[in-house]
Amino acid sequence: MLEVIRTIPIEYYVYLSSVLFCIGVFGVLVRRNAIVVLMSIELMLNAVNLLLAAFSTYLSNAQGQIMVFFIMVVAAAEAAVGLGILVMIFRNTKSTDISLLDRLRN
Amino acid sequence: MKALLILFITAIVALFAGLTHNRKLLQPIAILGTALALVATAVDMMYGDATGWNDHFASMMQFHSYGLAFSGVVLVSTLLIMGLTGWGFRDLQDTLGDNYGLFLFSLCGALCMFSFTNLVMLFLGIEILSIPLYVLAGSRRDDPDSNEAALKYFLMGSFATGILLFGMALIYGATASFNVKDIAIAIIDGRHSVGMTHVGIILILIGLFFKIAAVPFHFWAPDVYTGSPNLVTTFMSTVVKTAGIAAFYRLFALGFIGAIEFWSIAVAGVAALTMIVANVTAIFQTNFKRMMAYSSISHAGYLLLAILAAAQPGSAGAILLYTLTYSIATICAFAVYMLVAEQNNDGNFSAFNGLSKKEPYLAAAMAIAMLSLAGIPPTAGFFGKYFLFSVVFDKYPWLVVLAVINSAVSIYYYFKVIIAMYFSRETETYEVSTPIGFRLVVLAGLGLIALLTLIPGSIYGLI
Amino acid sequence: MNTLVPLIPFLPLIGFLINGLFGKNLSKTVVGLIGSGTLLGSLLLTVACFNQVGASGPIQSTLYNFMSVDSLHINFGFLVDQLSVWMMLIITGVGFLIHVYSIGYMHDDEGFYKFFAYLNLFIFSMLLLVMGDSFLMLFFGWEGVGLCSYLLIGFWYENREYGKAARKAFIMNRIGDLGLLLGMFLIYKTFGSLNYAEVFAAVQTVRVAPEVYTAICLLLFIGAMGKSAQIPLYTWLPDAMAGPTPVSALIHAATMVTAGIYLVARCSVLYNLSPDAMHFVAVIGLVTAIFSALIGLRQNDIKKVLAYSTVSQLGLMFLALGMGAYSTAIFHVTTHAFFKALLFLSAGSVIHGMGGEQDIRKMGGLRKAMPITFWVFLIGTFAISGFPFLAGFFSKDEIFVHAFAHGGGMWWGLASLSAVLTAIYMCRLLYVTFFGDFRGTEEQKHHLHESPLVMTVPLMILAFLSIVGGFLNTPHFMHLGNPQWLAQWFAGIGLNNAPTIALNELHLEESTEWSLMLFTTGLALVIIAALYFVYGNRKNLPVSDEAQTGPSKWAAHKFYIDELYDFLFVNPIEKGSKLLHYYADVWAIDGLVNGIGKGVQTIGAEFRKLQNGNIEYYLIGMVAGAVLLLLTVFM
Amino acid sequence: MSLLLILIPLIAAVFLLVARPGMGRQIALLVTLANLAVAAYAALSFSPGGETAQFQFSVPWVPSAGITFSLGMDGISLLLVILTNLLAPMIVFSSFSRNYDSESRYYGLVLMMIGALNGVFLAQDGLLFYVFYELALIPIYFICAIWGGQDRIRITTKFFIYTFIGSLFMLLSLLYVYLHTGMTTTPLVPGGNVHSFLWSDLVAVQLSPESAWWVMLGFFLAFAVKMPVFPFHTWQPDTYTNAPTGGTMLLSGIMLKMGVYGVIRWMVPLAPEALHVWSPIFMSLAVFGIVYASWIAVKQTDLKRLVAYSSIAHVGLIAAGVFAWNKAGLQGSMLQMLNHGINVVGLFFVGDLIERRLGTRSLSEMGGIAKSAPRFATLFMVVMLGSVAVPLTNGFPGEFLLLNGVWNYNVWMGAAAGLTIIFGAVYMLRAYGLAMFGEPTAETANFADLDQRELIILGVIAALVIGLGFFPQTILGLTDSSVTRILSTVQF
Amino acid sequence: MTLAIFLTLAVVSVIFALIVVFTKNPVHSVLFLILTFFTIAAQYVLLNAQFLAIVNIIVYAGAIMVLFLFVLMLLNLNKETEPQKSVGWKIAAGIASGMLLLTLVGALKGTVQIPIPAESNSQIGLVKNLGRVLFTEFVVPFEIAGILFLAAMVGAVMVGKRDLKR
Repeated sequence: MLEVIRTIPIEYYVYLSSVLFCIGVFGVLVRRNAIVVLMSIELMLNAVNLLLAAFSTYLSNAQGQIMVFFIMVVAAAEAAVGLGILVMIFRNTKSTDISLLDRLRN
Repeated sequence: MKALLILFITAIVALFAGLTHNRKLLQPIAILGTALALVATAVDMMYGDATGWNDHFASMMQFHSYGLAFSGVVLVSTLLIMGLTGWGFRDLQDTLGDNYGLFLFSLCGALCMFSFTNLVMLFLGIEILSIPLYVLAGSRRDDPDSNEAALKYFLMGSFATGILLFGMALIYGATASFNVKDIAIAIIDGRHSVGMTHVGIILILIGLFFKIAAVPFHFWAPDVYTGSPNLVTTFMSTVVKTAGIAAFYRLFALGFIGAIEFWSIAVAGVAALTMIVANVTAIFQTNFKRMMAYSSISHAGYLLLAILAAAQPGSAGAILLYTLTYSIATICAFAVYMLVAEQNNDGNFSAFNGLSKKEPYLAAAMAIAMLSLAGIPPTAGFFGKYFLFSVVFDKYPWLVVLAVINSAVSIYYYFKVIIAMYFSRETETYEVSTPIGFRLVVLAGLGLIALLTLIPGSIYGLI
Repeated sequence: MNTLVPLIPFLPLIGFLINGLFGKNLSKTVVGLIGSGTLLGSLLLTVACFNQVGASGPIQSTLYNFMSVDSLHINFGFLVDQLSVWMMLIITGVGFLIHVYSIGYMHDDEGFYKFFAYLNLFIFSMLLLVMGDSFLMLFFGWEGVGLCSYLLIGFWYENREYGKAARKAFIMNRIGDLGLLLGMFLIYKTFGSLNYAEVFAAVQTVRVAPEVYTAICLLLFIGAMGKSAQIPLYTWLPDAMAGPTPVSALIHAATMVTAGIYLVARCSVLYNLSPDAMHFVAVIGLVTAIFSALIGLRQNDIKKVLAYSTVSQLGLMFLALGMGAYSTAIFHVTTHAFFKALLFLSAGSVIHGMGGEQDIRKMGGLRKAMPITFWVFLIGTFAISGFPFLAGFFSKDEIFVHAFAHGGGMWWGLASLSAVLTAIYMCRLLYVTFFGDFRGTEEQKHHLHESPLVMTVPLMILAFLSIVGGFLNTPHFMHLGNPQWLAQWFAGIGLNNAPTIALNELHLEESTEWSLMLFTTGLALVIIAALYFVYGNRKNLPVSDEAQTGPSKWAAHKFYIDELYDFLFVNPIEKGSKLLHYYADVWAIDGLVNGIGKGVQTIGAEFRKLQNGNIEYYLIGMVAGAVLLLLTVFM
Repeated sequence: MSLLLILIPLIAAVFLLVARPGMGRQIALLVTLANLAVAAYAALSFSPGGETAQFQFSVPWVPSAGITFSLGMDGISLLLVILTNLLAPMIVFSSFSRNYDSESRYYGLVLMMIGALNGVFLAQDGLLFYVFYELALIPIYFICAIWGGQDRIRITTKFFIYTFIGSLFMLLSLLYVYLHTGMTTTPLVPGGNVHSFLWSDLVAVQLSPESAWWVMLGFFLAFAVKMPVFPFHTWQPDTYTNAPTGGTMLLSGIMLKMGVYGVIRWMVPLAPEALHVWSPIFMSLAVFGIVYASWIAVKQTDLKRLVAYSSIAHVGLIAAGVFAWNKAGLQGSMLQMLNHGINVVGLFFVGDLIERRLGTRSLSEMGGIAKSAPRFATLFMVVMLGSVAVPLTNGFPGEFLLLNGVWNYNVWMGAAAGLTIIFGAVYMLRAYGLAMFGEPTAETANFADLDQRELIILGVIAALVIGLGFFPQTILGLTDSSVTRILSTVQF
Repeated sequence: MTLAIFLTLAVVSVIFALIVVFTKNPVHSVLFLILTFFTIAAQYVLLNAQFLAIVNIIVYAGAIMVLFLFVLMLLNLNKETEPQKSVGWKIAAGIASGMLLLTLVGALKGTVQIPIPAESNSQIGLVKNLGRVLFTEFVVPFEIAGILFLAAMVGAVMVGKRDLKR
């Protein structure tokens, strides 16, 4: 029995990751630079990873950590594609400011 | 699984064929691959064992009538869409192979979403479906609209993914498993921490609501639909919608059925909101594509009704029939729209003025498609709506009344097209030339609609 | 015989079809012959019927089952009993004469064939009315004659005024018809049938509250009011004079307008059970008689005068009915048919001679120009004024006697007042028209001529009838001829034995009756004489309507009743129609419907603003939605 | 036989719409005549006293949901089938007078409509009924919106949505009753036992009063809009005025009978438990509508609009007779549905004829036509009398029975409804007078009299007006036993 | 002791995360995000998921963040040029995410009790174990992830391509 499990209630991990997750959300909402927004999303994903890892340890069940791998996979893929799109847009508009994107509306 | 493999291989073949210089082959390859996948699905459907839970794929996926049937729906849709690509991709020659490849990849994702038995597979499926679409939305790289669509879709999509994942993590924590079956058992037996389950369910709901574009998670849809290339929009509004709702139903009917009392509140509310907002907003659109975007949102609203009836028998069949009729009608409509709009660079309803005189058959096809989308008897769309309403009427009469009123409202905007085509006396001067591919697709689409009108039961009773 | 009975109405129908369909291509003589010939045929058949009825009671004849809905079985069948056969005689007889007359009168009209077609159609409907064996059959004829009068009043349709008059007649009749219809419903509801025989049989067995009988009788009477031009539904009859004169004679004097009398007489069984209704009928009749006579005093259109006199005579008939003196009423119907037809036709002859002029102030001294017409008109006038031993003398006198017996002095006084007034305006008419010297234009004087034989012969026949008609039913106390013959004839079907008041139980001393008769007769003679000195010579002619003052002005303007009706009913309905259309229908209801659509669109415009293309808004919207959904966890 | 009535026109319609042959009108006329022949044969071989529906045709449609493609006719259906197929040739034939562009399309749509209408009257299955009910809406929408008048698009769209909303509520009601039918195991669904949409099964359902209340409301909304009953009528005058005459004839002559038929066949038998609660309201609406509409008609100057309002009044009376739900009322409504169809088609034909000659529908610009066109004047008169319900024309027996039915339901309503015979005379005679009487104007002076075709059409109509006026029993006999049977589904 | 470590790590990671969000300069954001990832990796270690910690550092801090940095440099956004949102907007965003946090925590509070097995093996976080699970139970998603990567790669290449037209 790990002393983590003994000493730290699982709630703490839940709260911590919730806080991190919401900070990420806040970042997404508040930043105008698409790249930073993307980073905030990565932060959200990490919060999820932390939670999964914690659960997997507490449940002594490996699935959680496996899931973390897949999330990393997806994060990487998304980062690649997302940055690609950013570059493409920057090429056209010379900006990564998402507030300027409102050609499509109504 | 066969279909999945066939599609994957076809995609790779298409990629390589794209590198070579004989691009003429691409469309035939894609069509052939999709057709083969369809055949494979049909074969599984007929001869594969469709009994109980089988763990052929390490309890990750399970190809039974449900998944196979929906695979059939999206494969048919894709087949029709592939028929349009020949002319639709005419100015994407440099990335032609990639385009085909990405279409097929995201189709693979859709197939995963129909047959998952594990949240991991659901998650991967959603991502495989989405990531190629982020790119495809922006596949007209020099078109700012396309770019904007891509970025909006990508940012909001990955944001939604984050929420979805948080939900999955909580569910895992609550039930100690990603396996849908175990989750279901845990919830039914009450061996789970209710709070975490409920929060998890809500967060997963949000992720899926985003995928099927339900209010208030629909904001991406109109913009992305409008900005994306027409074919991609067609694909999104048919395949993605189908995949989203099918996965939704599968997860909630298999996994979370034990908590239906809890989540049906949220779903009912969102369904009502979706129907109202989408239909009412669509009234004001002047651009056909945008109108179709809102219409697809409203259809998501109707489909959510079936989720509410997840416990009822026949609800799956209702979704199946609905998605099929909806997809076919949408594809027909978009086929005609592409011809008209891209040939005179005008996406507004006025572009259709007097089409009935110049191209009576296209006009007729469009009209029938619109009637079917509006769910007016005896078009197939009516039966879709009918079965949907009939399964949920017992539990949620007020929602059905709302849906009924909304579908009456929807007539108003669907008929704008018909009015333009048939009743407006002033006619545009452009000429419409119809490639053979489009003729075939439209014809096939009409044929299917007619068939579904005659024997809707055969689909409804399939699962 | 029974098999031949249907022929009586259908012969004129055949005439109508032939003239209506092919008349255009037939010569006027042929048309005239067909028109009158068919009618002559039914006249002869009627006579035959008359004999048989006299010999062996009523004749029943059924053609086919018109309709039967659960307990309601209506046959297209005829019932020929004493009452109906008598009416048939009047209709076919007088009708035939008028047909013949019309051949001459309408000779120069291009609508000749149409005119005869309509006349035949009218006879057909009128015969249905009196011959039908059920209330519904009666209703067929009832509305049919209304239709024909509409067609014939509007015969010269180029004139919009005539069209209006025709419409007025039809609609006023319809108002009455509604009453009749509802009455029929009530009868059906009460007695479970509409067939005379069954209903009157059921009256004996079915026991219902007397109010029901009163209701039935009043509803039926509303119908009678419309058809027989009683207050308040009388105003159409004077306007109906727009039609050709033979029409006025046939429809608006001799036959159609007496349908109301027939109806009440037919339902005597019901009326006898409801004294209130009887009383009401009597009052209406009396008031109408006096009121219209007053108006008649100051009319200068020869036909209008006759029209108002008709109204007042009908009033007298209803007075008689109101006292249960059914046979008396029918008797007066008969004599009235004779002399009023005579008067109208001779008036027609005058108008014919004057080339269409109808204003008596432009006439005068016509007796030299058209002697026959003058003499027959004279006879008619005297007959209606109650000159001894002429038709009107007997029939009216009977009515007065009943008035005295029923209501006492007051009723008798008022009734004879109306008689006095009648005498006054009729003589005024006679003298102003035929005496003094001619006041028309030159070419009128020129054109002035006696009418051809085809017109004058019927006049003479009618004149003869007006002289002898009274002897059908002489009072029992002056023992000449066959006293009370007609009364006995009707007694055969139980008319005239109303429990309340009936001739036989009438306890009047013969001396009283004599004195009453002598008084009225004397009065009539005095008036006839006196009026000659007032109007006989060329002085004090009737002045123009404008110049008139006081009561006579009111009378000349018909007491402004038409204006009153316009003010009370016509204008409100027409204005209301417009208002209802614009405000209620278009503005309110349709506005609401469209408003809902507009509302949805406005909401759409608002929702549209949410989609402002700015991704941060979308994201924050999603987060807000997420929060809302999470709140459901706490529920 | 039942199937033929539907298939002949539908197939012909598809042929006309797809192949667009040159001689569309002739084909259409032939097809309608063929249909008339079939209908006549059905009427002759129909046994009036027969139990339940005859000429049954029934195949499973969606066995897994208990939906059957089931046709058949009892007296009531037969009557309406006769009406439909009797008017169809006249409507088609009368359209010959106008030259519509792309006419094969026009006639194709008309035929489609005819087929759908037959379907509505023959359907023995709830969903089938609904499907035909809507299918009838689509062609008429196109007819009105393509060949209609000035403001056609707005008006027809409004008409479509309005009626569609109504019928959707009917669908809900049907659905509710359907979901309460007993589970019947069908050989068609192996092992599965399903609800049933068959009329016989739906009628068997016993609903609780409050649910019946809702069900009846749903039905009423659909049928009230279709008939239309006050206050759901406002789409009608505009639509009638704007539609091409053929369309107006279809709408007023046949289509609004769908509403009445629906009430008789579906609304009351399926939710009889609520009739006594609803009928006072329905009755007062209907009766009020009669007075209201005929009052408005009094001052209309547009001939078509006037006929439209008069039609609202007449249908209001029919509706009142039905809601009264007694023998006289129902039989009267049967008779009157047929007669109103004939008369209103005649009236609209007359209106169209005048409009073609003078280029106007405004009564104020007419007058004196009788002088220049006596034949026309006579036949118009006959038709007019028919709709004024003068005895011995077809209008009378029906109106008599209807008023009697309403009177039996409630004396005062009967009296109020009776006002229609006065108002009817007022506005009809006014219209006739303004149009035909008076001095001819410059235009009307050389108003051509009827040509061969018009003479045939109006002649036939006039003949029907008189004939049915003399022999109403021929019609009443057909429907008598069926009406009794329907009546027996409700016990007060 | 462990609790102390946990709390310090938690506080630090939260602070770093906040800096990531609030700092004006994108480059600083990247750097602080990397630091945040390190703290999280430390948490993994604490949770006895060493392999996860390694991978986290390698993949995230190593690969992904470098990619971000690279793009930032490429588009030279590395100065404080990023236009800021209005204060009102920031407050709105703060309220929104704050509400989200509140509802999340509020909903989860007190309900978090998970079935902790009596004897938990501390080996699950080790490569050997993870590998076994990954290649037996999770082999299908593992393969499927290949499709994902391929798709992502193709997509990235495709959007990255310069147009032939230009």
